[in-house]
Amino acid sequence: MKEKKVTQRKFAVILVLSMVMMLFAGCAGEKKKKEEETLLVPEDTLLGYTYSEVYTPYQLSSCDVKVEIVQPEDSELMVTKLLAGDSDYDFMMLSTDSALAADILRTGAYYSLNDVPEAAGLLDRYHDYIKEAATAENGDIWMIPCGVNVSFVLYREDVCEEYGLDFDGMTYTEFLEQVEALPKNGEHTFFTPYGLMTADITSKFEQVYGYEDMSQQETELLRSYMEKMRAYDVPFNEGKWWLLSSEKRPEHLSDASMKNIAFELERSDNMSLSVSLDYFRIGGFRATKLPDLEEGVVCPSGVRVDFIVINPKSDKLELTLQYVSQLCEKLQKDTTTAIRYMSRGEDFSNNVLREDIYRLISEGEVYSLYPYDVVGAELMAYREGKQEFDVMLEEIQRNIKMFQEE
Amino acid sequence: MKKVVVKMMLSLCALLFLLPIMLTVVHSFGVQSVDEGNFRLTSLVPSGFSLVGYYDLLIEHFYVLRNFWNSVFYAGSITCLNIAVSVPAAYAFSQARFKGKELLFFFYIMLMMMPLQVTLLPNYIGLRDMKLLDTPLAIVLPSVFAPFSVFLLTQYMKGLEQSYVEAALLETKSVFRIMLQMIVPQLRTCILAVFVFVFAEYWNMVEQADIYLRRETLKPLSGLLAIGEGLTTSEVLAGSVIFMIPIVILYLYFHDSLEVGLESMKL
Amino acid sequence: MKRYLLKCRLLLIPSLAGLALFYVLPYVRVIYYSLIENQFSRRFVGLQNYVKVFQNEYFRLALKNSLLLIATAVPVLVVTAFLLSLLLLKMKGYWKLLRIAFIFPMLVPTASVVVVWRTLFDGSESVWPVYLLFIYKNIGLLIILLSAAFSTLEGEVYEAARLDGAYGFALHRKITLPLISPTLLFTILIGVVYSFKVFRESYLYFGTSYPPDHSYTLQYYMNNHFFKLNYQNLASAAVMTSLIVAVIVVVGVRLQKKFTV
Amino acid sequence: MKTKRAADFIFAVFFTVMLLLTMFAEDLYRLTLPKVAVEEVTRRAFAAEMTGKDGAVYETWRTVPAIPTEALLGDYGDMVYAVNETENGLILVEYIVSTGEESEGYIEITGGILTGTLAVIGSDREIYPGQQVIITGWDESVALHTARERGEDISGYVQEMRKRLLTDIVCVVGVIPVTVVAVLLCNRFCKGRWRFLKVPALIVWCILVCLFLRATILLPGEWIPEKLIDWEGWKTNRESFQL
Repeated sequence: MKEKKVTQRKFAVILVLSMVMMLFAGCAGEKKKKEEETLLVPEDTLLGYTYSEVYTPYQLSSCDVKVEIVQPEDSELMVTKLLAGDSDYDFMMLSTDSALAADILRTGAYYSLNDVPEAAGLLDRYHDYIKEAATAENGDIWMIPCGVNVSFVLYREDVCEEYGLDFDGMTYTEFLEQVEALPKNGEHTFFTPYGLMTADITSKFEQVYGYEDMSQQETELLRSYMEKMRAYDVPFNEGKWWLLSSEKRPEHLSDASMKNIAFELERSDNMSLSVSLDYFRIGGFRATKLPDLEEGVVCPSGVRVDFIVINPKSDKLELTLQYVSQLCEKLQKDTTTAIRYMSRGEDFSNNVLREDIYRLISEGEVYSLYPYDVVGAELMAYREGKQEFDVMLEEIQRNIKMFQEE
Repeated sequence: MKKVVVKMMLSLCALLFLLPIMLTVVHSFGVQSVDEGNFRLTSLVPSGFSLVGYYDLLIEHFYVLRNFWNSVFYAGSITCLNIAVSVPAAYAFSQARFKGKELLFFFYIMLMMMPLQVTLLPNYIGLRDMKLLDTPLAIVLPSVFAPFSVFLLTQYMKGLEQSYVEAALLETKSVFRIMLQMIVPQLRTCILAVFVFVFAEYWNMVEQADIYLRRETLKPLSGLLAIGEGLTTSEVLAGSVIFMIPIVILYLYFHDSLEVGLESMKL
Repeated sequence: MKRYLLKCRLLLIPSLAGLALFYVLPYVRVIYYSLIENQFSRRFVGLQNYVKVFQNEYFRLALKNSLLLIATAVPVLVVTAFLLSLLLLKMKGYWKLLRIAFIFPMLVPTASVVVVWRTLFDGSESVWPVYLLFIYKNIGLLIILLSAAFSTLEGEVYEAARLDGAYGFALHRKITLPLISPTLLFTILIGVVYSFKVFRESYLYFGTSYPPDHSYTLQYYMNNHFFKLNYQNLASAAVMTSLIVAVIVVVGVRLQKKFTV
Repeated sequence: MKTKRAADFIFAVFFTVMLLLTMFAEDLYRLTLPKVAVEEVTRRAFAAEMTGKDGAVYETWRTVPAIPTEALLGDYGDMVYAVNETENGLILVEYIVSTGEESEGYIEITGGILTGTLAVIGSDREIYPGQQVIITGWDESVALHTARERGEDISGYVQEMRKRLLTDIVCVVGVIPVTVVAVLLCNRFCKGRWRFLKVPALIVWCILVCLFLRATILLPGEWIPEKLIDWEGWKTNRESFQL
């Protein structure tokens, strides 16, 4: 019997030891005090940027309701909160290209804002394709669009004239021919994140041809583009951008280096449209639609809309609705931030670049992407040379079929 | 002659089973031996020797050590409480006679079969309503009442004859004394086996830690060692090696009492 | 004796209470969720979800794969565990330590096993890497349980058998098998339980939630629907799996009753 | 029985190591961070002329934010490293500043950096923006590195560093005989009934030794030479020692 006693004593020692550690851990946890009038917004870092970045200006100036950013780590926790019907958060900020947005609409995990008059008033101000995206089939207003994002080709007019580059209404083949014809290391920087273009090409193919019934001819076209992109798709830090002049793109764009950028495929997020995109300040830049796939096939540029969706089970519902109506009022009269790009009948004659972007957005259409596992992962595998093109295509078609019919 | 062949075959099998563990231990000391991109070892033979994995894990991310102690506490307390709850229940199942016993036992097996993933969300809702979320209890309570060890211990207790119980009934009336004095020493090896098994299961738990806990200081180390938690794969290898040692110690204790138990076999 | 038996029932209370709160209640919730139309509208819809799930081609594929895994991998696992623990019993002195080699895999965390598996079996198109991973991970557990079961058998039975001249496999088939058949039954049941738990390893091994068709098990189906916010498919699939498992258990218990002496 | 003794041994070693690591990992990590000397950007008085109403030139002073000239780095001489307080420690940040007139070792700042930020004037190794750093002021490793950076004579520092290293070695070597004595004492007293005290006694002794070493070697302080454990600093300084 003695021997058993020794082992038990040993385990008792560890247990006491770790309990002491646990007490230390337990009490170290901070106790959040629950103020009455703060609204809680879960911010999922995977879904892109945060509510606070977009909406702190509004927060300070107008609405008297305080908003606090709550931190669930990843989308699995967000999905659990949605499914479990948690009431400890009040609304969520998502973007239309994430699969979670489509699921929320389909399952009805939103609080319909029909009875908030300002919401309807705000939606009338938007372009009609954004208005449609914000109303569900049964006519409920399920979200409040509050940010927009579009990809475009950004080029300096004078430099491109010098090299005879013409970016209006071009197709990918023309774009690539022009890029190849440029001098290898002239003193201008032609910066093109090809990785972004590969993703754009595949989503355009999906928009125009759809992955299921791609004919042999289209697959050949897609293969040629992807092959080219892979050849140029050199990661940033390796500095082997034969297109670039000797110095790499510096970490932060100081004014000096901005002047000699010839063209850049820029994916502008909502923030940059209104505040920090340096290109506006320097001037001399123009924006145009991303190249089309083929001669006759013109497809509008994809626009990603960021929106707020109210948690139907939130315990501070009236406060949230009051905040949302104040917010809609504010947005309706807003003339400073990105809302102007989403509203009809705005004029940007003072700045040519803003006017181009406004035209792109007004003729755009809301696009949504498949989850990363479905298309993105296969695309990445192909770009890193780990998978053949045909294998990647089959895999993508199989994943899409499985995703839809599961 | 047959004995030698058996020994050879067994040691070959043992080597095969030990190969992955050897690879893990050896590569946790290797230099750039892990191809981060597609989560694979670059080559079977490690190149060079460096403690960079351990240095990163233990010194660079020193907060991981708190999670180690959390793991020790969770696995330790869950196992002890689980055994404390399951032994009486198994004893009752094997000894007591009441109408619905078979049905109840079948129900235990059914609940045991339910994969964890299914009951994650309802448990999340239950814990949220009990205000237990994001506290150590969220992990400990549901696991303490796992029907699995009750099922195992009942199967072991089925082999006991009734004669022991009648003999014990002459002296004492209290059920607990009978159980503790007579039955438990008999099944010492089996209870230790279940102890090792339950400890190993809750030592490597990942799903519960992800969903029920949000504060980093409360998460067990097994939660961090899963992929996608911010640790590089070489750190995960080093962490796995450190994470294996406590259970190996536990198993060594069990191995001893198992040998004692098997002595009586004298096959 | 009567009062003693009555008191034994009280021993069950703590385990039952905990079980009710943390296992029965969630199971009832899952059944309730499988009968409503949608997590948010909570309209009662009855068996429509089950029909929809069963008609789904991918659910049938997942079911086929899961049953195949149970049908092939679990028997292989139980047989190897039984043989290994028997052979290990015979070892004397240092050879006894060989048992640790088989117990080790159970102790290794999932992440490192998957890293090794992806190095050894990268890009093989068959289903066997996952089966081998399943066997590798669970053999230690079964060996522990079987060895513990052997330790409860008394030595005298074997003395008597040896006197009658029984040896080798005849001895085992006639004496060991019936004696520990309750343990054998629950090793099979544990194998089935753990065939559901192998999802985490196979998810990490394939790295995507859309694995090749041959290893698309029920867990993948449930996980994908969890992320698509329709919890109803997950709930109904789960209830159907538990019914199938109940059938396996009932058949197992019946068989075990027939075998034991 | 053999495995039991082996299990006991592994158990004792493993949990002691983990316990010690839990106590000292943070200090070790602090030690390996780059050390910097900083100076706050304050307003200094610069001589200036001012012409009065009657056209005569007066000597006056104007106070402007200024930093030591050696804080200016980068190829255009307009880059300054500063330390920025964040929740996980002090992070190095890079500012682009525009400079004005320079006098007695200080240079006027006309823009890019605010008063009150801590500008880095010396560090003990190459540092990059985004790194976590600790402020130790002008201890010998920082002085040595900045001196070598500017090509000044570093022999004085080297002598001092060597003296410090000797005291390190004495501390570490000194501990061994004391431990041997302690173990002997422990064996003599933990006999018979007190046998189980042996393992806890050893663990307590290990902790005491580590506390002593931590005080003597790990903690960066005035006379405490931490060269022995500082792998990073050790490698970079070794060439200057020609050890």
